[in-house]
Amino acid sequence: MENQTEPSLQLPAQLSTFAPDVDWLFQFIFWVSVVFFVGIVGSTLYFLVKYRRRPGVKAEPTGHHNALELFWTFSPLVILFLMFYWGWAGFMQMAEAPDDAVIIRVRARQWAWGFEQPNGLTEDNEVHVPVGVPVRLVMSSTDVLHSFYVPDFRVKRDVVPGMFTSLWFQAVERDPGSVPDDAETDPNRILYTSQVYCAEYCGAGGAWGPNNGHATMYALVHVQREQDYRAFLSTPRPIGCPDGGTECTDEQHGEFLFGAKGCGACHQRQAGGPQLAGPSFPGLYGTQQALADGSSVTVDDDFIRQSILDPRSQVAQGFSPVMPQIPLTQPEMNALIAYIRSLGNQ
Amino acid sequence: MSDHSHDHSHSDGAVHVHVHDVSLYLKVFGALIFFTVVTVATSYLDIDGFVRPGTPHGAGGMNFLLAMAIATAKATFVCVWFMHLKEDARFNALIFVGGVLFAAVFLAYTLNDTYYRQHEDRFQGVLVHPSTGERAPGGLSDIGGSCEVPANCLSYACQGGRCVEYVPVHHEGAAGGEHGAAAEGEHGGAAEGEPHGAAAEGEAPAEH
Amino acid sequence: MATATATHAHEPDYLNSKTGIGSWLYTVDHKRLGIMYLASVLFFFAVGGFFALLVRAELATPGETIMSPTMYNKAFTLHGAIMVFLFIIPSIPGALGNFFLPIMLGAKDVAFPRLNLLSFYIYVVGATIAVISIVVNAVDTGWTFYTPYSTRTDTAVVWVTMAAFILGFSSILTGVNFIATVHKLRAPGLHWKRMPLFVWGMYATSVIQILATPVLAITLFLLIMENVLTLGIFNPQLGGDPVLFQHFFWFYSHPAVYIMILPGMAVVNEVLATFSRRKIFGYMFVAMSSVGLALVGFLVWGHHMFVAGMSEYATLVFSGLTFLVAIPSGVKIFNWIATLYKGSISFESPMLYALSFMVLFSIGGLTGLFLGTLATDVHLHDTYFVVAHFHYTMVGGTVFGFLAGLHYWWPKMFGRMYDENLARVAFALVFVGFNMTFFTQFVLGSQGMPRRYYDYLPHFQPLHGFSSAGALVLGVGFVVMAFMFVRSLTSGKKAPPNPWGSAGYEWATASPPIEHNFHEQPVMKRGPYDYHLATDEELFDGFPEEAPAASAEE
Amino acid sequence: MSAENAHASHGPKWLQHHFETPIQQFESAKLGMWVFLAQEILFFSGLFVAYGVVRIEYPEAFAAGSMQLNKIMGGANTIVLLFSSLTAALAVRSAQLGKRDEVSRYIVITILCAFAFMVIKYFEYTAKFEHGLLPGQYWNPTHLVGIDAPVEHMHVFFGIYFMLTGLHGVHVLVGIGILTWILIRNNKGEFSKEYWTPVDLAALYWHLVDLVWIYLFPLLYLV
Repeated sequence: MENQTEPSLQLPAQLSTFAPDVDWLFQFIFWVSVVFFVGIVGSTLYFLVKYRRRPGVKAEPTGHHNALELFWTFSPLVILFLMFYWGWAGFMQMAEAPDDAVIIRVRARQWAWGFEQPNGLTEDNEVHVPVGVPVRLVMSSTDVLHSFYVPDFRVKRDVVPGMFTSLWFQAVERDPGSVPDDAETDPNRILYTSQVYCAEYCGAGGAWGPNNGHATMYALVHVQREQDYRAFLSTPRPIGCPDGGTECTDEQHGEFLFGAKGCGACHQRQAGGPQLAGPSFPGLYGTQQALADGSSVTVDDDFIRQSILDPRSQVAQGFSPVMPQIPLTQPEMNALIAYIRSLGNQ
Repeated sequence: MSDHSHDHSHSDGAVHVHVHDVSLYLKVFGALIFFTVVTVATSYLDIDGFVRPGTPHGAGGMNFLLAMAIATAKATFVCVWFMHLKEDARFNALIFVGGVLFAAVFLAYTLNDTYYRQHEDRFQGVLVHPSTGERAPGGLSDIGGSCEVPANCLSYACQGGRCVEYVPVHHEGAAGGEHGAAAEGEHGGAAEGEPHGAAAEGEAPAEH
Repeated sequence: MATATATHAHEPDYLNSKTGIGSWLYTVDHKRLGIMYLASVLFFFAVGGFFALLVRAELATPGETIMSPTMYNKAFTLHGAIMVFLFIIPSIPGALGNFFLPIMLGAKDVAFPRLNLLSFYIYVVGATIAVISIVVNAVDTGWTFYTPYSTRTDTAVVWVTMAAFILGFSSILTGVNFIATVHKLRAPGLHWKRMPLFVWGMYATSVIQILATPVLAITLFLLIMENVLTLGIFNPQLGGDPVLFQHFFWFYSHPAVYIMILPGMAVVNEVLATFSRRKIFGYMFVAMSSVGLALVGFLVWGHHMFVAGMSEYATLVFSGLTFLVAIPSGVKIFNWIATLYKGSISFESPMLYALSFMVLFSIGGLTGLFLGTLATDVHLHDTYFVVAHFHYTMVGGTVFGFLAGLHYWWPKMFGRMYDENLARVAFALVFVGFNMTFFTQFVLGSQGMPRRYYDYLPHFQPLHGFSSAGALVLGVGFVVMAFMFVRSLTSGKKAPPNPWGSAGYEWATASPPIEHNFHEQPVMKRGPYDYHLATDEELFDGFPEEAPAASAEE
Repeated sequence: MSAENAHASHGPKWLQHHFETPIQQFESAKLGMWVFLAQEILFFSGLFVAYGVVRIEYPEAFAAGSMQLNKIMGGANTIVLLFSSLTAALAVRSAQLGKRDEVSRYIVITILCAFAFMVIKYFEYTAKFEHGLLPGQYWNPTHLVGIDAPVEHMHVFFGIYFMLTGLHGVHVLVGIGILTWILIRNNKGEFSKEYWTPVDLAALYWHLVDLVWIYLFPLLYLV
């Protein structure tokens, strides 16, 4: 079936191979419903007008009509069975990924998505996928239930802590032919970007902001030509900077990471802002921190590193040991430490 | 209206029941004790090994089935005689059996889901990643305690009490060191993050 | 059936037979308990509605509008939990059922009047704990209390689940009472095939309350213990299975939606029959469809979990069985339409609510097809489409049914009429406001707007704004209605025993009924909808003493 | 009877005003009780489902956990409960015959058995507490039978064990209360050959407590 690549009034754009089938079924049910609804409301209105109370006209006693009863009891079963069967067939298609699918590992946490490409490349809150190739996501959550939902692809699957769940899709081109087949390979060329939502309620942080609650646990799927995607995987990634650039100091890179990794969900970085679930950072660096076990320690680079590597080893007094371990490369670790240090000097 | 009180059979409106002999109750009690002794005795027998030699004790489910069959027999005795379902209104028996039936539906469907979760897709609903052996994070807490992070360890993962160099794909990044209410007690379960899900209870003997 | 109102006109009614606060607090009279339930559920309806308005106000614009995300999460959770546990579930059975079920059966009271009082006080205790919990720290888990979020949040989950746990027992005891009453206290001549369909609906509801609510109790008990003792059954961090919690929860909560909708349908039967002067078409089919819904409703709970990580076999079974639920619902709708055929239809406010029930419930039911179908459910699950769907069944269904019943039986309960014109204005506002609020949400959902979102992307703004405006209209409608009812209590015209000219049994007693409902044990000689067998005196819609014909005392 | 007036003389004083005849009251009460028992089954069913699911997920932990329980104590408790069920049934029989003293005697024996059950349960619980065989974060095994080291997820077994036996124990305590109340009413002479419904209902409840244990015992202790 042809993909409708622009959103309609009812449904989002059809950008995966599942979408046309799902939408066809949606439309089928929709029109069946419309027919039934018009029938129900139409006949009701007709009777209401025709048999409205008139002086001297009595209601006719109700008779029996078992054949009619049996007819409307059992005849809808045919349509219902069709819906069930088509729905199930479509669902089974979604349930069984092809063996050759590109496997991307997804780690959900409150309130950010981490993606790991097959070659180990990690991305935060965005993921690059090839067009026209089946992609399987193997998903896990470190804390509570989440749900990975891409309306454009018509896929959704809960992400459950303590077990793996999986979904797959095959993205289609939005605008076939817009990029010629012989166009040069470009790791930065993106055909289109689709929105990822978290569809299972997962709480909220104290302050409102990006990646700070169920409602802002967004991510983006960047769809690329396969050769561009391959190139993207093998190209070293520039570091992220707050202004979207690729050149910046360690502190600025750390600031970017602080947002991208969702640290702000628990750690306050505005001086004078409300206390969140974890220690606030302004003015923290260099002070003595009392620990839950009664000892105390100076907040220095080593302490911060230790706390990120193994969050439960040195829990600050008055806080719960709720911090997850978050994967960082060595440069990222250094950048974050530099950023936290810079906050401490404010 | 068969169950209605204004029925002809009770025209005087008084309650009439048939009173059983004491000996009946004693016989039922004797049977219950007999079954109890049998079920305890059979629990020492290795029926699975007897039916299919080589099966570990309890693994074949035969002991389980036998014990449940005996329990059901005992329950039937209690219901029919002690609770007088035999001569009580049929509808009361129906209510009771109906209750059991709905409990059975609840049990059957839920077990069906648990049992078949990864049958269609080996990545679906599994606790251990089928390709990498990674244990799903967010699950049973790491009881290995905290890592002594050596100064030269610049990677991020603390697994089973050791600081492990982070190697993508083959090791779980965010595994281990879970948190939340569970973490406060730091008990239970095995060290997490061991490849291929080896439930390495022995890794953390100090806790027990 | 024997009506003796005229000859005993001076016996005090149930409201005046005893006085003093103690006569209410210790009453075992099902009618007084019904009134006390009514007052309680209406109070919580107002509280739940207040939270709903807060939620819609926050969503009127993107970003932070009037409250913080944590406040918002608490607001929508409290809206859901209060509406479900404190309003909808006890509304029709507790208030209207308690009042009218024994009267319709020609009984003096329910089978276990003291149990009935106990059940009310359990409700009061549960409600009190719920209110305390709001003061303590509220709760932000959503009314579904999914683990492991509910084992991790620092809000008052234990308090709220404790409240719901206790409220469950109130529901169970009411169910026990109704089942025994229906079986054993029917008046002579009132055999099963003559039983009012409202009673059939209550009976089916009670069956579900008995079989499903205990599972809620054990679920919430285990959840409380999971929080207090760290059991490791539901909490994955201790080796538990979060999907198992969902099984537990929905084993109750899916049947619970039939606890909510069946009473609504039950009321609509009575109202449709009365205002079209006709027996409900296919009486036995309608009665059996209630029982059928009650039983099949137990087999489909998994359709809340299609994408939750359940096995494919389970989705297959649950989806297949889910479609069976459409059958009894459809049977009811078709039979109601057939009831109108060749009737003599008038359009007082109860009938307006009953007719809009048919329309709105049809929308709610038909959109359920999208959600029962596996492939489309994957897209629509946990979006606003679901929100709209269940509001069309729960509000468009149950609340409209409840309002139909409230308008219909108001004169009987309080002995006073209300201002019909004002009632119609309120109806129009509620009907329009409801559709503005929730029809929009179908579109939002199918476009991919997930539910329980504090914020949304800019392109959803127009629809969200429109929906919030609708909520305002809906709120105004309810305020008008409240005003109308209060005015009826203070200055309403005195109501005759049978203001609608109904053939139903409950209209044969005085308005309001006397303490023991009937002066003499009634004997049912015709069905409650047999208009062609009823005498003119029975159908007379004024005071019997004003009746033109001489009293036709049997 | 249709003409019978509600306010006229209304039979014996134990016949409540809204019932017409003793049999109507008796049958209503019985029906209500059975409905309540059905509710109890569904209440316990949740625990059995949890048991089943966790057992499928962690069979080794269940085998190891079961080994820690004392079959002798469990068996003794089974026999105590079965005996109390017998005396409860005999109490009903005596009530049907209107023998008030016998009813009291049987109920006293039933209550004593219930206490015996709770005492044995107390010793079992104390042992588990001492050995640290507790759910979740309190899990701290110091003494294990039949295995060298704790099996992973064993604490979940004890979570379920304490929930099942604990809720059952609560039912036993409630049963003691109900039986005591029946005993007091019996001694006051409220029951007779014509009216013994409350004795019957209390016994029905007590048999249900027994029924649940009949399944708990093999599930937890034996298999």
